[in-house]
Amino acid sequence: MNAPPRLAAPGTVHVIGSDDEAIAAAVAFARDIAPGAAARDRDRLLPWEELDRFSATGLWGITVPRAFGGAGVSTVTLARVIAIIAAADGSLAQIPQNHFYALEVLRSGGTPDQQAFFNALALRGQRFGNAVSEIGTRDFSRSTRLIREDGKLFVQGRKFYCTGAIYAHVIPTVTLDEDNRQVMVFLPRDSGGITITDDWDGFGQRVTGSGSVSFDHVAVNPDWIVPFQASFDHPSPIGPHAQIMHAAIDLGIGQGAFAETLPFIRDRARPWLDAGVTRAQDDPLTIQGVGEVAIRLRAAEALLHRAGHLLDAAIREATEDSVAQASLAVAAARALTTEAGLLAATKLFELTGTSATLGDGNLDRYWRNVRTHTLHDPVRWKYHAVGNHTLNGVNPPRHGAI
Amino acid sequence: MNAPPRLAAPGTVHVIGSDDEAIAAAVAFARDIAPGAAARDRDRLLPWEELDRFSATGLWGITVPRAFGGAGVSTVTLARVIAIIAAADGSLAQIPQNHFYALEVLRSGGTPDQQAFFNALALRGQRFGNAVSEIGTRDFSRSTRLIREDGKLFVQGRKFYCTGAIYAHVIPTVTLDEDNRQVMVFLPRDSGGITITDDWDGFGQRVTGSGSVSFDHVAVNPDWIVPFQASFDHPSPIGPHAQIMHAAIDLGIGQGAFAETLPFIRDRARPWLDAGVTRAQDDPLTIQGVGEVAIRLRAAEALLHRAGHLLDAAIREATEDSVAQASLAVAAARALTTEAGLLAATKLFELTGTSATLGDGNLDRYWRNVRTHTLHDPVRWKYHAVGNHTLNGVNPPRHGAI
Amino acid sequence: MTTENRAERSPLPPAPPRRIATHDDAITAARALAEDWAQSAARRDAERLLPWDEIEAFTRSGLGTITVPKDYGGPELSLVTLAEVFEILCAADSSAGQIPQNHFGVLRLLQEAGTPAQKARFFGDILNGHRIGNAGPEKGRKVVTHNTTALRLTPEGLRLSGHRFYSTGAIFAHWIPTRANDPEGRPVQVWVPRNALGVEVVDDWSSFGQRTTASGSVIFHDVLIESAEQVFPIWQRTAIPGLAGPVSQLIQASIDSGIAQGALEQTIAFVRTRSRPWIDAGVERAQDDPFVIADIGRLQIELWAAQQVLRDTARTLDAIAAEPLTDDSSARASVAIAEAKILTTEIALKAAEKLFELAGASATRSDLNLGRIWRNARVHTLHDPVRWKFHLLGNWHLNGIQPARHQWN
Amino acid sequence: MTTENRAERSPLPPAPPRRIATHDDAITAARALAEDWAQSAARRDAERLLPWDEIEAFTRSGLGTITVPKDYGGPELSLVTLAEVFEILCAADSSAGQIPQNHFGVLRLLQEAGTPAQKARFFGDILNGHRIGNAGPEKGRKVVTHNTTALRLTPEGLRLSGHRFYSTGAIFAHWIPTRANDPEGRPVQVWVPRNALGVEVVDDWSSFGQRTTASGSVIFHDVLIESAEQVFPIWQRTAIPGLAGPVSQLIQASIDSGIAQGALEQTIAFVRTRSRPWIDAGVERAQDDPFVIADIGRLQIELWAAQQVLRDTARTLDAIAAEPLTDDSSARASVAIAEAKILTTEIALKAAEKLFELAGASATRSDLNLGRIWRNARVHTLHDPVRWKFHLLGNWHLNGIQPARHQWN
Repeated sequence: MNAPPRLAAPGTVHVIGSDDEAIAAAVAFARDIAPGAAARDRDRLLPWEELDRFSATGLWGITVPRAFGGAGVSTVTLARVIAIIAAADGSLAQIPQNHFYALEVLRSGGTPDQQAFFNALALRGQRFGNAVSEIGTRDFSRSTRLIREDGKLFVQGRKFYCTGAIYAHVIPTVTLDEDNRQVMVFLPRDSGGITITDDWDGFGQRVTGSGSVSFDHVAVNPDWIVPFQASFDHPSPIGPHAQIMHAAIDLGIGQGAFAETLPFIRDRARPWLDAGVTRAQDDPLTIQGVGEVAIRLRAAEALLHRAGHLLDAAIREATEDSVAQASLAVAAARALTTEAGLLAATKLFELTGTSATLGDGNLDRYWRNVRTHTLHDPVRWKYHAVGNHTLNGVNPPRHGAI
Repeated sequence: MNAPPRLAAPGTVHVIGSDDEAIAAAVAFARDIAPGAAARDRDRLLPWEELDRFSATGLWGITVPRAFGGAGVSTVTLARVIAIIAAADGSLAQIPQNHFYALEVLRSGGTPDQQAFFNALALRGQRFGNAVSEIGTRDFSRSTRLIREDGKLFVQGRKFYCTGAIYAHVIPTVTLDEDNRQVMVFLPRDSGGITITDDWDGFGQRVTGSGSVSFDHVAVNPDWIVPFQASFDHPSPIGPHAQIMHAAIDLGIGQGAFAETLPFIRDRARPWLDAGVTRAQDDPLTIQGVGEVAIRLRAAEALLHRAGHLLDAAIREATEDSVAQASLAVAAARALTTEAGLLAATKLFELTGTSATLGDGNLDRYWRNVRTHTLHDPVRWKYHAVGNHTLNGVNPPRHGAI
Repeated sequence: MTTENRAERSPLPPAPPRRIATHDDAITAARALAEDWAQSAARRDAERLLPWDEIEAFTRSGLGTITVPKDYGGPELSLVTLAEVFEILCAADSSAGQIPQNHFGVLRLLQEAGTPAQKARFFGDILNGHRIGNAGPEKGRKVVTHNTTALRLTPEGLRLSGHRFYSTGAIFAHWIPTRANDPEGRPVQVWVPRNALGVEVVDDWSSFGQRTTASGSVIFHDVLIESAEQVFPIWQRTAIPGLAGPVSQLIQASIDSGIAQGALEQTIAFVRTRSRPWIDAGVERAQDDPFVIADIGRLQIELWAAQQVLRDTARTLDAIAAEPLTDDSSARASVAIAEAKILTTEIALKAAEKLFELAGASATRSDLNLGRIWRNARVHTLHDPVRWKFHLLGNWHLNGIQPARHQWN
Repeated sequence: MTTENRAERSPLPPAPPRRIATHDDAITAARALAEDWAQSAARRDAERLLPWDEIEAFTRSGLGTITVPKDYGGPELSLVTLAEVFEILCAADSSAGQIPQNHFGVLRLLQEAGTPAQKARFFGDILNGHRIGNAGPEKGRKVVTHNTTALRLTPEGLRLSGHRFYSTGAIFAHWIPTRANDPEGRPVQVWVPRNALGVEVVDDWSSFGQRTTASGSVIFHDVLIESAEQVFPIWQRTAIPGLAGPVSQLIQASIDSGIAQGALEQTIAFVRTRSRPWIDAGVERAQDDPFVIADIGRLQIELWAAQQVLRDTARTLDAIAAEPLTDDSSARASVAIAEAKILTTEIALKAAEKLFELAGASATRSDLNLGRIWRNARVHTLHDPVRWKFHLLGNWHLNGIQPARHQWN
């Protein structure tokens, strides 16, 4: 299952200028990709062409700061964009997650030159792949390292769950440097020694290409090393920034499932005997059930937007308190987007019936996608993090997964 | 708030001969006491006369083994009897809890002579009061002690939350003996040095008389000391036996609330505008809501009966495994009786409307009673106990509150 | 708890209140009141003491004027502000805090349905310190809009008769608006002075919750209605999109949000200072029990969601109110407030019930009277049945059906 | 996943199975099958391999005979036994385990509606190793009882035409009963031999769950019905209280109970051997995370409740079946099974969904194909809408309304 060598150089890329334009572009792109989502999932067709169109929309550049020629959209907008795309195709919404993550690391720790350089790449359609730290492993110490030989630097190691790497032009990788400090090394995809294997075989988010990447003595350009350790030593919005994208994906998948539910009830579902109605959409208990799903999605969405606002505040000024508030708000959003996403995806069937499980609709992909993606890190500890702050005034742990 | 000296010697007491007779007696007694429950709660009228009638039914003797002239009813029957009474009056159902507890301690640890003696008292209508250990206190070591002076034994100490003591003829008390082993000392209510204070002012279970008892140099009859330590050192059904009565009370209160809900909807509730019906009982969402409460009560009841069967097995043969199974089954029952009891008590209003909150109905007593009584020990740890066994094969702790 | 009491006290004569000009003024004033009310809320509930001083202080603070339009001399603060004021007050004392609800609900109707003369007169009254109560729906088993209260034409003018219930605030009010049928049988709203001859306000509110709201009877014994200005032809309103229903519901949801916030605060305070740790947790302090922590986290998360949706709803209503109302925008307002209503109802009930589970049995003792919080949450959330809000949302999303236009949507 | 396949294999000719005489015999036989099925269930689902060998083994084991009445030579085991057999089989493989559902449902109808001759003949067939499938409800948007399948009278006798769907078990069956309208337009059940001329069984079941049940189409092309014994006048049954509906539902609930049990077992096995601990838990092993433990506890508690109510229901049905059926007892049976249905549905879905949350992301990998458990739970619990079971219970308790008498109650 080696990655097919499909990666093309970026074509012409639109530059998005505002938050509104970003939303409109997302809506248009979502409409474009929605029809093919079922088939891509079913046949595990990697979305190469869709990604090139995605890049061309300019949406991969929306977080580039205005100073570097981007729209510098708010985190609320970023979350909305991701949710809109996730409603159409959960996998396509997850693929840029690490791209935006890398840009945020860059914003937070890069030199002005690095920021100028890599932001320009992003605006030109270069996709950045994986870099997420492997929080939660028993072996928390990194096995991927930066080594020096004859005065030159190389990366050696192996990473798993590398969402997006397969589709990336540049692969930012978190490693330990010679002083055991974490750095993010940006590596051109075509560097010698990089092997990308598409070995992701989970039942959901099937075409994210979340495989493994091995680095065998990969040469490093010293200018392409961005310090990363500071984000664990000082309050940094990088953790909640990564997490809010997860929340947006889960909400979006749930919204997509809900959007599938309604026309199916209206146009295809069978009324139930005991309801005494001739159309499924007139069943009072079905109507109430639709309302139940709607309100859970609404509550989750409200927390997502709330988190976006607090995260924007933390990005404007990162203090112990502002980052903690953002982390907690994002944790809260993760909790309710997980619940609402799953609910919408399972109620899709309860409110329609067996016929929705048949044939080519492949409607179970919503549940498979949201179930898989919500497992990124365990939501049960989000309640604890929030409670420990509310009850005991304890700020959340600073390990990057909250 | 000293206890009024109302305690009368027992009158004529019926002896119940079978499980069926016990159920029938409970139903009849529940019917007797139900009409006064609202007023007793509202005006905090201690149920002295009701208790004398309760004793006269013979229901306080139903666990006396057949060998000692009782019906030796099953634990399922005992739980059902308690639930039936709790549906009519939560306080009256809780008052005998420690009486049955004392009889179970006696069965488990008493000498044949002690068993014969105290069981005979119970059949003659003597009520036993409080003895529950104070599990969960920071200071787990007992402050109530047996002391010896001039070769004679005395009890010295003070206890709280002494449900039933105020109404008891005999007050069994758990103390530490001279060897620091736990014993249960049976003390006549009129012993010199016993002071019972009705200082229970919780908002629920208001007339249980769950006050405090102080023992000031109270003389002890050595024949009235029953060993108790063994029940912590060896598998014993005493813990789950105490707990199942709590579960029965909570289920019963919930069932009582549900039983109030139905006629109120039918006879007094107002139909809601949007339902487009002329009678409240035809609102489809109300009907569904009634079904929701019904099924939660049913599930809780099933677990209560299941626990009763497993507890009977553990009583027949107390092994590490049989007691663990009984404890876990009772813990499960506590979990669902808590949830269902609370649900029924709050839905009573949601399914009827504001008019159910008005006037002399005093219908909030169901919620106040079940909310208060379910706090006996924290239900959140029941899930943990069950999960730790299912997942890790760990038997529940043996501290008497599970 | 005797329930048939005449009011033992009357409202003070109206006097011009302090001036509130901005959102921050309003919040500051609300916080000051809340701090005071919180001290005595438990006792007022326990002894069923009507919050006369508290309501007079509310009026003096100027908070009663905050929605008066600028055109009529008021600060015309937003519904966002109004909602937050109710949340703050009701976290401290939801009974006292509920009392002004009809004041603002009626003012919204005045704004939508009043003639310029009516607006000038009545908004002027408000700026001069008048309070508005209402005479609520009649008791009984008919649907809640059933009405036997009626105006009849007499030689001296219109006279009003009827027996109303659920009259939150009437006892404290200077004006008591009531729904009635006009001589042609059409529904109108009639504003009756509290001290008019034949107005009887009875403190017969006997509910176990919101005990000091005095939400009981108002009886009109052939009350002479002196001026046609006091009569609003609301029968004309059913065909016209309005925001009176959503604004009224917004206040209800804000009350419940406040109750939830208050419940969570009490839980935290109790757990931190008075609860005992449970043996199985193996911790020294109750607040270190992982299940207690996680349960608090869940309550906090759901409360944040309810608060955020409530705030979004208030903003939506403000935006809708700023444009000419349409069938569609009025429907959207009803949908938005239904969302807030569901979430605030749920968290108020849940937080009030969980308080005791997390704090432990001693939290039921009478000293703090924490039981009032659940009783208040339970009773106030019965204002209208939340189950039909789910249906409303479902019917909107699934079938595109606009919510019925009545004062509970 | 091609979906338009003729069955590639046919049932073996019937042969007398092993003899099962007691409850314990049945449970032992079920356990033996389950142990075997569990090994290959993941692969069968992944590759959509129909469980031909498994179903033949089921029949050989004698489990197909357990409800045949003693009067007709069978062991007449209880519904308690029947329910437990389905639970055991479906915990291992709910697709294979569901296949015999209609076999037993139809036998219950035979017992209630058959003439002595019919019973002698068809029960005899069962004891000789015949399997019964069914031809299920027609597809489409009409209510589920809508029927266009019909018998017509021809010179050679009755001929049957129609296209049925949801025909679980038909592909494996020797007899395929179907609902049809008789020449007078009245509903009847017609038993059709699987190998009769004009019977076409199509493996077009394309659902994402219960994938290997082959619950697809049966098409009758003018099939000659050779004997009047093959026609059951079920139109006579609507006025007669029966247990066919409750027995059919009991089997459905048992399947879901089994799915839940299987899900919990898989969760435990995975957490204990393959899950990683989460950093915040500060524990060395995933199974020591207090929230994982408590979540497992909750699943176990709810599963116990569902299992107990299911068992109680089976006992209730056995007791009711032992007496002459009345309107009331048949209604009580429907109420009892509605209770079991709700609880088994809920825990099946919940356990299957929580499996992954507790086990972690690696449980979604393809090697174990654990995703099938949720897909099976989701699809099977759609058999009929559980929301109406709440309504059924509420209507019974509140209004004393007996459940509608149809095969889903």
